[in-house]
Amino acid sequence: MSDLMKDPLILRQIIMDHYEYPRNHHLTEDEHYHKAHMASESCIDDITVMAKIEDNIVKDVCFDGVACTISTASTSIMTELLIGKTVEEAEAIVKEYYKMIELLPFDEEVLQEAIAFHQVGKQANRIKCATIGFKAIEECIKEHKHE
Amino acid sequence: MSDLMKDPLILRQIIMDHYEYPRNHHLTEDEHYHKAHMASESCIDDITVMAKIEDNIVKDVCFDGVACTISTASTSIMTELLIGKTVEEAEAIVKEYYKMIELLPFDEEVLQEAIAFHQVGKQANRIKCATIGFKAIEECIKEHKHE
Amino acid sequence: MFEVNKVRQDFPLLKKAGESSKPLIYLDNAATTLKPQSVIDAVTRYYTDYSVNIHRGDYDLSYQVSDYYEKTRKTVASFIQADVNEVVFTAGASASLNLVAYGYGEKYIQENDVILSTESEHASSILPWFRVASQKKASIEYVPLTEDGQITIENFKHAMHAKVKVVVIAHISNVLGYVVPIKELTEIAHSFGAIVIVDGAQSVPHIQTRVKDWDIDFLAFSAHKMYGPTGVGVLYGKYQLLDSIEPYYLGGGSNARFDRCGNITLKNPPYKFEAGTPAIEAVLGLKAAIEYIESIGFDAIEKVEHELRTYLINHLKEFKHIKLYNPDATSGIVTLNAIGIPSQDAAIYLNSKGIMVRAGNHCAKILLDVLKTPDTIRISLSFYNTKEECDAIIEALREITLEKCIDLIF
Amino acid sequence: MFEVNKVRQDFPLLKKAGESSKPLIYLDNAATTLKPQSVIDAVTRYYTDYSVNIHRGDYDLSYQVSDYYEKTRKTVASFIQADVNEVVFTAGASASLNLVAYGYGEKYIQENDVILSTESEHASSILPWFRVASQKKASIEYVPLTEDGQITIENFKHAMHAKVKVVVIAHISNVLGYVVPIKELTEIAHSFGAIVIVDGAQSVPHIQTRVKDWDIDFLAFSAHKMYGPTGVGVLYGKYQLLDSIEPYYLGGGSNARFDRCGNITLKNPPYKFEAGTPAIEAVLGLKAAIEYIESIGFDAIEKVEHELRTYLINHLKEFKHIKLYNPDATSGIVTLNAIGIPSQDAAIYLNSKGIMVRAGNHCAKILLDVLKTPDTIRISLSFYNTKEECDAIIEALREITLEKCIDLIF
Ligand SMILES: Cc1ncc(COP(=O)(O)O)c(C=O)c1O
Ligand SMILES: Cc1ncc(COP(=O)(O)O)c(C=O)c1O
Repeated sequence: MSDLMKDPLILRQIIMDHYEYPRNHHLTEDEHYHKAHMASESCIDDITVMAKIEDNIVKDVCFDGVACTISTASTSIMTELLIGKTVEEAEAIVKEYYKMIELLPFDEEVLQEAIAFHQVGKQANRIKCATIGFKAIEECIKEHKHE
Repeated sequence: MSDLMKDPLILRQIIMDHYEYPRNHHLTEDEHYHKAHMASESCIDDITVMAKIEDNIVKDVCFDGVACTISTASTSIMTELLIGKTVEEAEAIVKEYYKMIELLPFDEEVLQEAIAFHQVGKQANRIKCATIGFKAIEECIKEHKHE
Repeated sequence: MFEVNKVRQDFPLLKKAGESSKPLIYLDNAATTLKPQSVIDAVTRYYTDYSVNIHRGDYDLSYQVSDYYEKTRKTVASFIQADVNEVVFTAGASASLNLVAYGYGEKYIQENDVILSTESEHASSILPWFRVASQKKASIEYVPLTEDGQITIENFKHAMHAKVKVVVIAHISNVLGYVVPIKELTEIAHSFGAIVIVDGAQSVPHIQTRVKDWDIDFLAFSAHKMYGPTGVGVLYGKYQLLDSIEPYYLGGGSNARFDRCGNITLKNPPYKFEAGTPAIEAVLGLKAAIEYIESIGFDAIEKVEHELRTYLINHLKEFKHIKLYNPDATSGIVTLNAIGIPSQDAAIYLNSKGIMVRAGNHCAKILLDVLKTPDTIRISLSFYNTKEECDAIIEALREITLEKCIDLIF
Repeated sequence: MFEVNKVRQDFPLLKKAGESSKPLIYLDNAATTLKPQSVIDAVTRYYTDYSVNIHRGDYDLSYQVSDYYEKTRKTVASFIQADVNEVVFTAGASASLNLVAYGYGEKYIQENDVILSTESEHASSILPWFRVASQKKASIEYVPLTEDGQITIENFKHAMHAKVKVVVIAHISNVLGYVVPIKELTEIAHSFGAIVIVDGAQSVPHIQTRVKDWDIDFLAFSAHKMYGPTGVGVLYGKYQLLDSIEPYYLGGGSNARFDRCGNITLKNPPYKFEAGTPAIEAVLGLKAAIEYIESIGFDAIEKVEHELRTYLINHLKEFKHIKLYNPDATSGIVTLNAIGIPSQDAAIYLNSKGIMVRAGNHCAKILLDVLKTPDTIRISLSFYNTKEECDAIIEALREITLEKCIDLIF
């Protein structure tokens, strides 16, 4: 495991940064986007993710909503990770992320900043927060494939 | 207490007789009758009692429905007891009957054959059966008074 | 190996009965069942170890109890062979049956549509449809029963037609205990485009339920008739159907959001049907009940209950003064009358011998037109009953007379 | 004399907490309350000593448990100062609120009528009326709240007018905890010919309820928020009103008879609303819960809860980074945010200190437009909480930072 991942200060910094300055934090009226609305049961996290997928490429991902630090930061990181990837690459990243959440071995290279959440799986009550954005993009991809 | 009341054979005979040959066992379309429909919770006893009360006299009482031996016999006896009485007398009889059911001292004279039920109060689960007809006539009288 | 004496030790009430000199013979299992210790423990454990509300991940206890609650949904799903998001927790079979009548009726029933049912249905399954029918100007039709009160494939076929939109039917009737050929009926109903709503209150505890194999559309049942707590039941529904209908209840927990203009965004099934705090400890108790049933196994349950029934019937049919209404049924329900004795008097006589059975019309009031009697005595068996208990009721029924019934009040 | 340490011995979970080294500080009493041993015992006793269904007089056990069940109705009636036949048992406050919305709405609400409510209502009280309003083309209006979220007699008077047919209002809101002057509001509402439906979920456990004195028309509450079991609640209604409305559920137990043509004869209130097997053990548990509350007494409950709240507020208002939304409320509900920290993160931080509170919008989603925050932390107190527990949350909130919240995941 890389040194980076051992340093909570750096990991915390990543999360703080994405929470305070979330990337791609807006929605669009553009009809070419797929849309997934995720409202968790706890009544708080309520996030909408939108994605434009064309020519098998994830052209754009954006999101908005009310959420805790973990949901906001993980969704923000997700958008950055996935934009520009092919659908297959995107799916692979999501899969790798879930592996990490389940505390299984995973590919650090692929997940980049998302490794900030590598220990979140130990806290069962935060898994939902850390995966809400990934679940949403999965839905968008699924919808795209059904077209 | 009279000897009669001590002899279960005689009391049983009274009940059997009223169960097998219930008196005033019919209903009427006559609009001058008050009507009370009593359906007990146990889904079985389902009795309708009708009464014509004029000039402060209980001119007629009749009943019909599906019921157990105790309900049928006690209602049949009630009709015989009350027909021809003034409203006040009828109310007094009903009151005396309830006293008996509650195992309190009561006036045997007034209750006549109804004394067959003098011990029914010891069996809580039959009190409803033994009082259903009396409850019904009470409702009829109440209705009459409200007119 | 099934050993009844060992099984009876699991039920505190039976254990107590075994130790007491006064007989306590419970033969009213169709009304509700006794509870094994493991169910009682599951309920108590909620109070002593969790005691918090569900669906809040904010603290550990709440997370744990929510998780436990959702695990019960999985247990129920695999028990009836459904998917987990097809299992809705309700307050009981009656609540489930009302929910589906409202939800499906409101959305899909039109003027002149027909709801097909039978005259042996329980009030909770048929009355909600009376209301739908009257609101929508639809009508109720009944599959004619055979002389002994059965539904056959033949009769059902004849009763089906293109206007029938919904079939509401008990898998096992609580009055006569016949097991209907639900898979075959469902296939026929579907071929006419109707959906099938199964009242499983009496069947789920006694025979293996296979919702997917049978292809039924909805199934309702209660925990308390399957050795679990009262206050909780299940509505199974095919996911697309659940998704398409409106919930009966609205409130906290079932909506994702709403605004002051009255716009409500509901959650997905099954959650959209679960407004308000549910019966948490009862749900956890239901899990224990299912685990208990599975530890006995349906093979043993069906075999034992059938043996007891056969034993009972074989003796009772010798008695000239006993009328049996369903000698040929296969479930543990035996319906009868002592000729000339109102059922309530007979039941109270049996009570004087420590025997508990149910008298009445069993909430299926329209069946009486078929049986030609206003009410009956219903004996309903469970695997924890014994031959000795059957002997006790056989003896009591052998000697019953109207005089003896009346003499109890002196 | 109220002694909190003695009282805590009555609650197994608190007793266990006292013996454990890990803190377990339960401050989420508005979500649900812990259960005293006497309630647990009442529930278990049903399983081990009765275990049969109610409303059947056919055998002794059934008669006894029916009697016990009906005695609970009396206990509830005297607890809220109602008549016994005005007490309907339901599956919970949400079920009660849905029942009355359906029943009253269906019968009495006409096009252009107005239902008056507030923006601090719980989803379970307002959503059913959204549906009534949309079906009947009626509309919902809101009493404007004061800047700190209160309902005043003045505001209410201004909001009332002749088209208002129903007022739906919580006696104590679960978000802000203000006690509304219900008697005065009811008098005003009645003077305009409107009925008043009170959501008592948060008030009944904490202050003496007097339905007759206040003259309210309906009242809904849940057992589980008053130290009783989940799965059971109450709808109080004035008898004539109950008599005039339709039940929400139909089914076994609530009808006296029905025939094949769809004619139903319903029982009288309260029974006509109680279709199906109810949550029997939960009802018996509710009786024990009321007896427990009465053994403590509302004088002590109000005093203790108010002292705890004052203590908490006095400390918390010193913290610059804590925003208090309802410093002036009088009930045991304290609503706040740590500025810059999402409520869920803060709640999970408190959880790491063994403190249980609720984060979120508390199912009163429309209130957020008033508080101008999407969600809050809610602390809700009960008489069994202590100053030491308050100290623990004060300390935790003193030192909370976003960094510390995030660090929990490493
Ligand atoms: C004010 C208020 N009303 C209604 C409810 C609903 O109660 P239940 O979930 O027990 O149905 C609650 C509980 O969350 C509440 O706080
Ligand atoms: C066939 C049938 N359906 C429905 C019900 C209603 O079940 P519950 O009373 O648990 O709601 C019963 C139980 O009496 C039943 O036997």
